Amino acid sequence: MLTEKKLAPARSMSLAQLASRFRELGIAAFILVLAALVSLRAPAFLSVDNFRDILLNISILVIVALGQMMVIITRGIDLSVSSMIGLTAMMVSSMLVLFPWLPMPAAILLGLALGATLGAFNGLIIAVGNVPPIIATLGTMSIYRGMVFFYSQGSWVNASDMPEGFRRLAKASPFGVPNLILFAVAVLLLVAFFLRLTRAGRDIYAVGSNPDAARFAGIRAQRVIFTVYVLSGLLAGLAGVLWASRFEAAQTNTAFGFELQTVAAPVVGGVNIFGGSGGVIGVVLGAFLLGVIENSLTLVKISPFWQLAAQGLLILLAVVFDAAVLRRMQKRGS
Amino acid sequence: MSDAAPVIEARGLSKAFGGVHALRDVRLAARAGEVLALLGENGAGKSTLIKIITGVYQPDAGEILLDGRPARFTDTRAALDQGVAAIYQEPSLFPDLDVAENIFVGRQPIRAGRVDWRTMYEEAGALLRRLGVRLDPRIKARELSVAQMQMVEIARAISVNARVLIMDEPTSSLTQGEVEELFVIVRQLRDSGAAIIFISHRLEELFALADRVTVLRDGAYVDTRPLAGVTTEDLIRLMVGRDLAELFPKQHVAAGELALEVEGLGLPGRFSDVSFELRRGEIVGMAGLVGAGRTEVAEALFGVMPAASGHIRIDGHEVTVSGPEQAMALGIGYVPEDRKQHGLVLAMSIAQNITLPTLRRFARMGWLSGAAERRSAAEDATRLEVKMSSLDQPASQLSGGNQQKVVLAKWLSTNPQVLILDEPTRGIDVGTKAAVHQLMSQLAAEGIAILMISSELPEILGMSDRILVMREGQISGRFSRAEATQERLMAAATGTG
Amino acid sequence: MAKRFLRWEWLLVALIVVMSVVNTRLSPFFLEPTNLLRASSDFMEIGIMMLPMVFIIITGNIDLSVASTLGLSASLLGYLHNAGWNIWLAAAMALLAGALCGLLNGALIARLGLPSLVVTLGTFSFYRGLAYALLGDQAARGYPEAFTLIGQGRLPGTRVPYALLLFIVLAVIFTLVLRGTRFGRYLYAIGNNEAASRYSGVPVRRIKLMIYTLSGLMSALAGMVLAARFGSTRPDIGSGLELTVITITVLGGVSIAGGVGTMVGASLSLLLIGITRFGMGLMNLQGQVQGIAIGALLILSILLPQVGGWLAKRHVWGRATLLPVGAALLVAVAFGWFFFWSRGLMLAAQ
Amino acid sequence: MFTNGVRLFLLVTTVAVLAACGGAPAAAPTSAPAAPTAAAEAPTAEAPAAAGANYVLVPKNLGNPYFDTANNGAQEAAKELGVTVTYQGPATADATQQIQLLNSLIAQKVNGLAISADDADALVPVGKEAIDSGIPVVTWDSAIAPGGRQVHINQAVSADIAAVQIQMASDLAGGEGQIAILSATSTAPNQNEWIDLMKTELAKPEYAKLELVDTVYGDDDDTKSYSEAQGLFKKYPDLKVIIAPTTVGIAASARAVQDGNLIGKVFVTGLGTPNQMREYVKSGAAPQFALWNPGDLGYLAIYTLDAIHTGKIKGNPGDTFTAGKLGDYTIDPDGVVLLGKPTIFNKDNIDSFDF
Repeated sequence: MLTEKKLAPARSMSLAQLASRFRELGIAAFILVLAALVSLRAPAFLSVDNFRDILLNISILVIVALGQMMVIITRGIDLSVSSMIGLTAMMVSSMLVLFPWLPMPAAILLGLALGATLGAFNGLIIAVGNVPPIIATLGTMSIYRGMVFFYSQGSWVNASDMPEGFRRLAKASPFGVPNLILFAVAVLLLVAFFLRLTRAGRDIYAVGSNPDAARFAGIRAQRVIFTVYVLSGLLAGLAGVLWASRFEAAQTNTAFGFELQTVAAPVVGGVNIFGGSGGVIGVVLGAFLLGVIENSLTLVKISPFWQLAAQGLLILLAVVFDAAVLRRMQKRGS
Repeated sequence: MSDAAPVIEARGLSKAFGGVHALRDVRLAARAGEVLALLGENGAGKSTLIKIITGVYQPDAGEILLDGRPARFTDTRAALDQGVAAIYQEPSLFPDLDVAENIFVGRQPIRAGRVDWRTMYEEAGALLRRLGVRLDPRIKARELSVAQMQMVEIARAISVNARVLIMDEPTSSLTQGEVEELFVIVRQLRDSGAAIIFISHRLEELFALADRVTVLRDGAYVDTRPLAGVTTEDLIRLMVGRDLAELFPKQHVAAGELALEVEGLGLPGRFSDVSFELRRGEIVGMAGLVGAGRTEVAEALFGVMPAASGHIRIDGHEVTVSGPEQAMALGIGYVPEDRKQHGLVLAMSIAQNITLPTLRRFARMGWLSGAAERRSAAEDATRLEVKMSSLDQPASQLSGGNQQKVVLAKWLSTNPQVLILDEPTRGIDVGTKAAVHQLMSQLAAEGIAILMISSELPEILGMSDRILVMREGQISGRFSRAEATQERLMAAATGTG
Repeated sequence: MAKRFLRWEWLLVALIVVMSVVNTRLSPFFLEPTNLLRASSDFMEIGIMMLPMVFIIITGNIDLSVASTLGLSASLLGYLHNAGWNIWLAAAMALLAGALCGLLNGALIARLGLPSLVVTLGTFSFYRGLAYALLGDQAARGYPEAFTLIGQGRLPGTRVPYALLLFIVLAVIFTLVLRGTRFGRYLYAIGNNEAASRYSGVPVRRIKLMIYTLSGLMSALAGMVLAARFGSTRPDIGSGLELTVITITVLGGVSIAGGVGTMVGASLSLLLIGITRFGMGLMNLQGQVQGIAIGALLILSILLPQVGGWLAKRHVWGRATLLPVGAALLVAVAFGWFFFWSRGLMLAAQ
Repeated sequence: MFTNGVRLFLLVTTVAVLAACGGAPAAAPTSAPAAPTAAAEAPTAEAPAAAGANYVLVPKNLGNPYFDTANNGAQEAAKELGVTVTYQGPATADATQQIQLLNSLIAQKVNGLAISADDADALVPVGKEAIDSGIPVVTWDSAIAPGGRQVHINQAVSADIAAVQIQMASDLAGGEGQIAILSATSTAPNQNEWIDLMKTELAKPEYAKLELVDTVYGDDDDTKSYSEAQGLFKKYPDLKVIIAPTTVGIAASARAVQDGNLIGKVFVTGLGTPNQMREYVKSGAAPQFALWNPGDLGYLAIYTLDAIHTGKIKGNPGDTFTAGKLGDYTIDPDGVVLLGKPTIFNKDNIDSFDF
């Protein structure tokens, strides 16, 4: 909120703008340094193939993290994304097992619809029911995960049960680039367009930046908050379809624990957990950083027992570094 | 000017918050092509009234008529759609959005289904130029000064092309020049047929701008009159409802020894080179525009945001204040400006609020003695005549005036030698106001040194032994009680004349 | 304030009674003291971590790293035990390590001003990672019996586990601290209004440091109890417990927004979840389905108290709300139909 | 705001939700709850119809086809023996949850437990508790350490499992080249034992030209296993074979080979289920892999349990019993019953298996 009067007089050189740009530049720099160090020890890191693998590995993360970002901008959090992915993956692949003739666009639409419905339930509880987002989605995380199990009674959908077309949905590369990456890019562009160039998208920032002022300005915050959870569910639904296709399986524990990564990517990418700011570039960089960390820890042959610690430490460092630099800049600026 | 039917009219409005009446049977009517001044002291109910008109709050009773027909605004969007716009007293900008978008938020220009940023920047630039402000529409609101923020809010309200435009203290941090630019535009809007409701504490502004004035006092309607032929004294009497001498019962106390010395205090970006002294028994008033750095100086003295440079001496001993705990130990008390955010823990009981800074006294090995605590809190509450049903009542259920008394009781319980009061009478009823002033006078007589920050010049003039004026983070004027006048203080505060 | 929460606690008591009656009717084994006491040991580590979590959530913060801290300290214990240290010395080091983990959290939150969610999300991975780094693919086992008694032993002559006693003693201490001390008062003050507390001279930073350090210490203690109960340690020990701890705390009426909640409420909630889970186990409900029930309980506990407020608003049943309500119902019914229809087909196909 | 009506509503709804999850309270008998002591020897309330004993088959976690197949075998045994077998496991493969579950099973006084342990050591106390309460404990697939169980049904001799995997890897690599292991979690007890034994096996002269370059852990998580496999390709461009002694890891590795267009260059082998691997056997990403029949494992576990429960055997080393269609078994000196040798699956025989 904008209660403080301790604001800097405007300057010709906008320091906060520099700082926010610096956030993204800082992550980019962090990635470059890491990449340079890794490629010294493992030249394979710099190959085109490896780059493509990293992109493939983060595509689904980017899709879901973009939804998560919109939620975080409104000062919320959606912990149920992983379970929504699991549920849509299971339901859509089951439908494809039963009706192998279903065209792929129908499968995608089904995934989107299922995800949006689950997201709408979150949105309803949060926006209308005034349940704090972290509690609401913690609850639906277990509920949706339980539904996956209830739905399949524990059985999995395996590669050989799936129609060929579905398995190729994520991997085929008719345009020279794997479809999965294209999906991520398409979602990225759509979200960027939505957030930058539509009033509904701008309202998301307004509500997150100052909820009281949004009310004064005639923005219906309840609707905006409902919408972001629907969108988060929608993207999780799409991710569920792509997940099942990419991993050629739908299991009861599909995407279990994935929610932490979808929160980590925006947070590392400079999306303020207190709402109001953040952009698609930051999310992509954040996801990319996570992807590079995981990839390089494998490549430089760090003991697998140290990998988790290194990953946690790097994420922690990124956040602390970011906060420390930002604080210093703000202090000097104001 | 015309006797046409009012564009907007409010009848019999009442509103209570948690049992406390903010408005009781209030009415108001503004016609097209006129500026209606809304006058009342802080806490008289002006802000609540306009929030009901624009749909932020729903009234408990009464109705609003637009063009003579009943209108019910369920939220501000509904009001905006009907051409009713407002500038609220609370800062209502979006720190993460840029200036242009803050102006057009929710109404961004759309072309080909997309937000047309170029047009938005152009229009925002044009609007700001019209207001005489040099401001890049692309910078984020986070970086603006308080005055610049106020200009952006004005720009937002004007950009609506409203039929009814309500401005709640739009000038509180503007300089004389900026105010004049604003008035030109307000007159243009008026001449083009808008009804304007204007709230300001500076009476001379109302005389310069408004056609009629409606006065509220303690949440109730007092009167509506044409401004022509009314004097300042008349207005104050209407507003205050009692004699000025009664409202500002300042006793003369001979200044005692030096209690606090401040020399060259500075904090980059907030204030610099602030020096003054405070003697026992003395009330020093600190005036200035909103955002001039007064609160920041107080917060530096209290250690909330310590100063970067300079010296503080208490009773002649050099001290460094690194936090409120330490300031308290040094005998400094601070009644902050924002009662709800900084003054009280609203959800906690009156007793718990009063004893919060002094809990250590009632604790043995960390273990609280409930009886001793209640006894002490009861004493303090009684001394200040807090009206309450019990000491266990949550502070949130009290009226503004009683809340302020609880804050004062809390700080008096720490036995301060230096008491800093930041807007001590903001948002409280006249009766309590007089009581607070009475208390201040009494405390000074007991030998406490008081620094009082206030934006209300009558209060500054009525209560201070000496007056400091701040402008843009520096002390721009020092006056004795005898030499101070409203005009001199304003000139020092705005840097004109 | 106090009155409102008293009511919440009575509600929990009522739910506990109802659950007990339902469980007793559905399973003849529920009311056996031996069974209940044995089942209690499944919740003692959670309970020990819950105690400081109540403090943390009352101040409006959160600690996601408790289970990872548990894992790290238990792993350190195992590592030192494998290296031939005396078990009690190793346990002391493990407790110290837990406190340091908490201190680091607290320092990042209080000194750097980082959001607690972000910090503890980071240390959640980091501490667990350190546990793996310590033990790798090894398990530590063969703790002396004197040590495993902490987790497995029972009060001589009774079926009361030592761990239950430990929890009760700690719970009483924590309850008294929260209700009767300056420290407890400060926690509520910070949670209700951190700025006003700071302006009133409450040492906000120091208190935050203290509660996170305490949380680390208690997590380490829970780690000792769990390692003793298992008689061994693997680095994944206790993963995922943080969500249970937070769920129980919130269900106990401790508001995630801060400033509200009691230790009694949280303890009752622990009991409620305990007997609910135990009862569902006796009825052979699958774990995932139990998850649905706990998730629903969590949401309903916050949702339902508001229903009265909505109904009291006059315009609730106006035309404006009928449309969205209808749409929501339609979507819910359509989804439900599709879910069960396709599930039926799928199960039939197998 | 919090009126009496609302409180009642809240109570009723919450109870309804819990009760609905608690399995139709309306169906509960109207008679007063039986005194606990009277019910002690009776079967559980849920299965009053079953004349025989009630055993519980406890997998590492529910929702895993490997264990579901074992359950099919167990149910077959149950039908033959005229007993009831309940299939009940934790939601995730986690020792804490499994212990919680076992505690509630002990409380129900079931007649026997057949457990695939999530943690060999951590389950010892609870296993002991069960045995002390007179409930026979048999482990299968993954053992509880001795002391916490009476008999362990071993799918195959660990050394055989290791040997067959090295044998297959050697076949696929043509006798020489780099191989790597992609395991489950680094804490998984049986995988760790097999890996150690594989290293011993590799020391034999006939495998001198095989070089084990790395061991990585996919945590039995599809995504992680997949990217670990990718990492192996990059780290070791000359890698010939990945051995994945885990059903999740083998499928993920095979898919990574297929997706990376490495069929024919890198081969995957290890332990997997035919249904999961059918696709990859045919594509050539994983031409052969091994597994025992998990159904037989469940079948044998129930027969062993029944033999102990009915007093045919005590569960001591040297005891012999007959397990239906599988024939006679003897408990060896370590308290272990051996199922047999693992089956090797390849494109010639895979279509005759469905699990």
